[in-house]
Amino acid sequence: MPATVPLSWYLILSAILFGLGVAGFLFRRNIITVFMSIELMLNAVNLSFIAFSYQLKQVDGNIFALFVMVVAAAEAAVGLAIILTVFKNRATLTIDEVSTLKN
Amino acid sequence: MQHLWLIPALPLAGFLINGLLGKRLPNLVVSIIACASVLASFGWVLKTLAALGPLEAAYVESYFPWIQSGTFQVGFDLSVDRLTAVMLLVVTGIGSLIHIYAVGYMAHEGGYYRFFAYLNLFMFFMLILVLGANFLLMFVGWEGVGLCSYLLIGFYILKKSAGDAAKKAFIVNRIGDFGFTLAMFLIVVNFGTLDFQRVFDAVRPMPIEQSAGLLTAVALLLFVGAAGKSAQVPLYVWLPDAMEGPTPVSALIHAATMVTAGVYMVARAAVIYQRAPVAMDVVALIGLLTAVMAATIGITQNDIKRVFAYSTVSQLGYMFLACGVGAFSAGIYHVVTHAFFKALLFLGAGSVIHALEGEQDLTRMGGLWKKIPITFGVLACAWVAIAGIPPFAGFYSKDEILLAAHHHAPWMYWVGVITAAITSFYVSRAMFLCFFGSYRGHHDHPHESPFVMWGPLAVLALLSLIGGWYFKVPHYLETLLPMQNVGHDTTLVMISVGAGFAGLGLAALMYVVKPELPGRLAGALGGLYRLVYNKYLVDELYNAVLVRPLVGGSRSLLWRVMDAGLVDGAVNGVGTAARSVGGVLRLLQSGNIRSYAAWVTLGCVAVLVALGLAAGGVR
Amino acid sequence: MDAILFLLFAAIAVACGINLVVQTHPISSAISLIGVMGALAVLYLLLGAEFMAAAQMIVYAGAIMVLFVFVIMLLNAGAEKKRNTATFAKIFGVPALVGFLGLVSFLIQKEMLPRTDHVKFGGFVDKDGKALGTAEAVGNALFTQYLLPFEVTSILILIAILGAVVLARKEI
Amino acid sequence: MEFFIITAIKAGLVAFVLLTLAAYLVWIERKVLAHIQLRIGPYRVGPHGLLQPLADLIKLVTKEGVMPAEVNKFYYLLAPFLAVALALVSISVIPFGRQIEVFGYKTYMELADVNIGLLLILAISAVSVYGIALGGWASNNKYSLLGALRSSAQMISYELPMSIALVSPLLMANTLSLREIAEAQAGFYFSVIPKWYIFQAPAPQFIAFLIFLIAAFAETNRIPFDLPEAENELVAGFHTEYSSMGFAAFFTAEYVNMVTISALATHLFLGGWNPPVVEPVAGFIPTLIFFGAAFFLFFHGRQSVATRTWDRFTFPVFGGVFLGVGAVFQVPMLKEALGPLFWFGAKTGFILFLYIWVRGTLPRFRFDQLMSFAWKFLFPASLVQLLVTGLVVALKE
Repeated sequence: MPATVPLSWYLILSAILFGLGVAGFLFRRNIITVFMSIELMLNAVNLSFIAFSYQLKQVDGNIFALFVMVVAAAEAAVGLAIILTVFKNRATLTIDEVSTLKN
Repeated sequence: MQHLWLIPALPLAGFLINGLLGKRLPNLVVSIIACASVLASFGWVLKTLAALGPLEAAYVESYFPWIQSGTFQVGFDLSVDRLTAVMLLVVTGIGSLIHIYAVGYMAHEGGYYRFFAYLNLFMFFMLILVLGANFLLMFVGWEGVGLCSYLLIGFYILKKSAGDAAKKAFIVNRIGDFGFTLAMFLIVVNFGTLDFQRVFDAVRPMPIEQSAGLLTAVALLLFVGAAGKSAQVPLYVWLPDAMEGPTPVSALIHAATMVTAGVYMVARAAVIYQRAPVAMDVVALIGLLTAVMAATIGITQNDIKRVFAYSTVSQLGYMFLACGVGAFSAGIYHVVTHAFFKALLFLGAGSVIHALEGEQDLTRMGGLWKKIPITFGVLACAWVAIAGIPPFAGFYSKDEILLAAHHHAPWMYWVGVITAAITSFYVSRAMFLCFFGSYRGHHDHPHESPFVMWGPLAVLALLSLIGGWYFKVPHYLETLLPMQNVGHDTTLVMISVGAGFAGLGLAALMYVVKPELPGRLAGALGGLYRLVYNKYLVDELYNAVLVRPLVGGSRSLLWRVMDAGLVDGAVNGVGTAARSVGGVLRLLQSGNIRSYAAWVTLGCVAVLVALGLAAGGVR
Repeated sequence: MDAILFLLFAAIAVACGINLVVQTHPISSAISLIGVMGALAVLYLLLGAEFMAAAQMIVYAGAIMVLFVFVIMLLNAGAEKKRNTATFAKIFGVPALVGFLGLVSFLIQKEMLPRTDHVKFGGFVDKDGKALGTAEAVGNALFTQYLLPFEVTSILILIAILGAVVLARKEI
Repeated sequence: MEFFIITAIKAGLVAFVLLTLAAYLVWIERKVLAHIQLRIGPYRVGPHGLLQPLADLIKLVTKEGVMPAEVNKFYYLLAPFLAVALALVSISVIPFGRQIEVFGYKTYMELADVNIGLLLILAISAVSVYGIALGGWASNNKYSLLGALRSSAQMISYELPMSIALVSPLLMANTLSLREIAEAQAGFYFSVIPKWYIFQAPAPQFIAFLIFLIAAFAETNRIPFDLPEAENELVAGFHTEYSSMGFAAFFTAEYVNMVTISALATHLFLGGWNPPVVEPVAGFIPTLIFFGAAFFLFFHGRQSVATRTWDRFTFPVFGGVFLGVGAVFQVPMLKEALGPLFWFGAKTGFILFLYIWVRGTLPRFRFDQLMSFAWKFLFPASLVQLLVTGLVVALKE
């Protein structure tokens, strides 16, 4: 049991989380869950950003992660508003049922 | 640095202000802005000329490279030489007077701000035309004034005849512009530049072409343009119709400034013409023909403005005759004097029309001299000026031209003299019909125009009286446009003056002494009279020869076959092709987001494979 | 110590992530996502990015996820029912996903592992031993070097607010 | 190793004190409310109802925990735990006093000295909404759900002005560690006005303090912002379905949150443990207060009402206790340890009293009023005052 772990473990963890996010996107039917999977992917990316930031001993990675966070916030606001509207109009949250442009 | 750009910029500013906010501004403000901008640019012209002094050589200010492709480049350059100086003074001076006049004349018209915005815009383009230091910039002004004349002829947007006249003017000018453009192409191809200085420097060493050659071609093409803009045969037909516009417009654009642009252009390109005698002869002949034709038509017209319009055409013919016989400075001289008295004639006519509340028919006037004495007085000045009575303005310039014509070919002189007689006849006729005899109209108590209108008239009257011997234009232009020294032959002068008096007398005889004579005369030579009265049926001729075939052809061939058949067919073909391809592709776009996601993932895998294995890893 | 913490919280993160995917009820997914975020925040701390850790908790877990939970509750979204559309996603998605993960981890192992150093707590310092992940450092970078992007993001947020308001209010 | 031991000891201590405090806060609140409404309040259990909290505890523990049908069991059980746990965590970074020396071992009077303490507190308080939201949702009861929705909306909305308001002290202190912030407020202007941030030049923070306080009321779901548990519209809001321990947990969480946020306000605006008057006067004030209380009690114990037979014994006893406490404050070794603690406690207690006072005074908002107040007034106001503060600080630099 080493006292410390190499940075690449963090990257692999981020990759795994990202894969989980993709999986969620692929296999879940609930729009909100899909949306949350996207958030998970963003988080994974953030992790790798910060890991690289550590590797390079520069704060830039953190800044990037911060920006990702901000964008995620904006995206969540708008996305959830869209979901609300969709639900208002179609009374469904199942992603396969909103596959047609006009109902 | 004289800041020449201010000269056109000021009217442009006026145009922008009036055009953008004029609707909200009160008429007083609008007129103040318009007149102030033009007056300011007039003042700036004076200041600039004072600062530039004798102006032996052209003074050029180049601001920025405008068009640049390879070795060919056109700069946004303005230049002033003596020719430009004369034109600048005429344009801005007469322009300001007419602006002031228009304030009174348009007082009760709708679209007041629109009118002045257009007028300012015209001033801008005209000044660009005059100041431009290369053919292209000149062409910009050229097109601009064409546009403004279109807008102003069709100013009474509700009158169909106005709209038609505007379109006619525009289309006929197109033909002329076509020639101008071709000329520019020729110049670019052969000299690689459009800059006046460079082109003329390139031309000067060239020999005089005995037969047609490059310079002849350029000169002729340029003259096509000039003919279009300056209403020469065969493109003069638009100018009489242009009288549909408000009278100040007729005075400013269709008498004083724009229509003389052609003359200015020919004079500007004098270096080229002097080396293309063939073209010179063509110019002279066309000019002469125009002069005669328009003058004869002028005799028979009854609409006062039309009479003056035809007189303008024939005077323009004179100017081209001057250029054609090599007396360019005489042509410009006539441009100046003509600007004075023709503007005055039109404005006076406007004043008369204003007094009669829009009555333009000579047969319904008469005996007005005691009703509107001031107008009669100023018009009388213009009358003597145009009739060529010494020592008034018209006499000097016409005299110069005729002498030059005689020196070139005596028969031209004689034709010119006859035309002069006709000119003086029809102007006198108009004057007699308008002011003498008994009042034939049924509109009672005509009223004199306000000061704001007859003030400018007075100034112009003074100019057309003394302008001739006061402004020695040919002497001023000597260095720029040398004219072969023609001996001052007194007999010839006497003859032309006599012709002027003869025309006047004949008119007096026919329209004052025995008013029934004209009717009998017309009856006697009926066919000829009718032909002339109908303007030699030129419009009808053009209609039959050009317009109908064009319309028919475009209807049958261009529309049915080309457009409907080929173009639409191609478009529809593309459409159907895209539709069929899309029909296949849309299977991909199921609208099922998760399958999209799957595709994206596949793409990522592909990228990674490319990155990691093919490219040998992230480096 | 670092290794233990990393393994612990990595395990938590992965477990929560799997839970997010397998749970059928959105609330459960949301909660597990919050768990992931918390674990990640701790990992950020291990990486020395303490400000980011706090921001992660405040912004992500505290604001965004609350929004999600709020919407889920508002729409009263129930567990999703088994329906087998989009078989395409299953057919292509699984192999693609597996390939993706495999490739990425392979690449990381092949490329990164030799060139990355070990993570020590408090090792995130610049040359003269000044801590980098602190609010001070981040703030400095944010308001000097990255000022323009920062302002632009503020505009983005503004637009997002407007969009959300419009979407949520009017009947589309 | 001893670090862990010390930490464990401190944690135990703090947890015990805090929970007791929370319990007695309930008693105090009931008493104060009662007297505001001209009632007596709890009186039966123990002298002047002093043992009431204990009784409540016993009652809550021994009661049957009802698990309604149709609830989502996992979250139903998770929610109160989450609430109380988060509430207790956030206190851990709040210092109570200066560095002290116990048996030659130096330590700070706080559980964890993290240099981003403030951010941590914010993070915890941001997450602590889940306890309420989940509880309300899991109860599968429309009132609870409404309460949960309200609380999540309300807590997010009021978190903004609160955070912005507490940024301005940070601007002046230029650090995130609460201890340094407190230390930065030591000292006096002309030895009269304490240099607390609420008074400190160049930008006195009255407005920020006010905004913070209002937002804090909303964050802790207290009157006048207690919409999530508005009893006369939502029965009991998010904890309608909870009984016994679950209820107790929510209850405790609420009061612990109150304590935490009051402590935070004390640190940020009221100068932490710095006394309001110069030394050495400050050193004697606690003693004087306690002695005064003691004599008060002795006096009342002497001539007490006939119906209150117990007072004849209890009052002098407490008076003696107070005397002892007051004396302890003069013991040189403990002095510098206890003094700050006293002042800190006093200020926190004052803000807690404010809570109760407001509850006794103000009516409840309507929900739309609550939201529009947050977004249309409080948020812009906080922004403006932050702007002003930043400007002044920048100009001072």
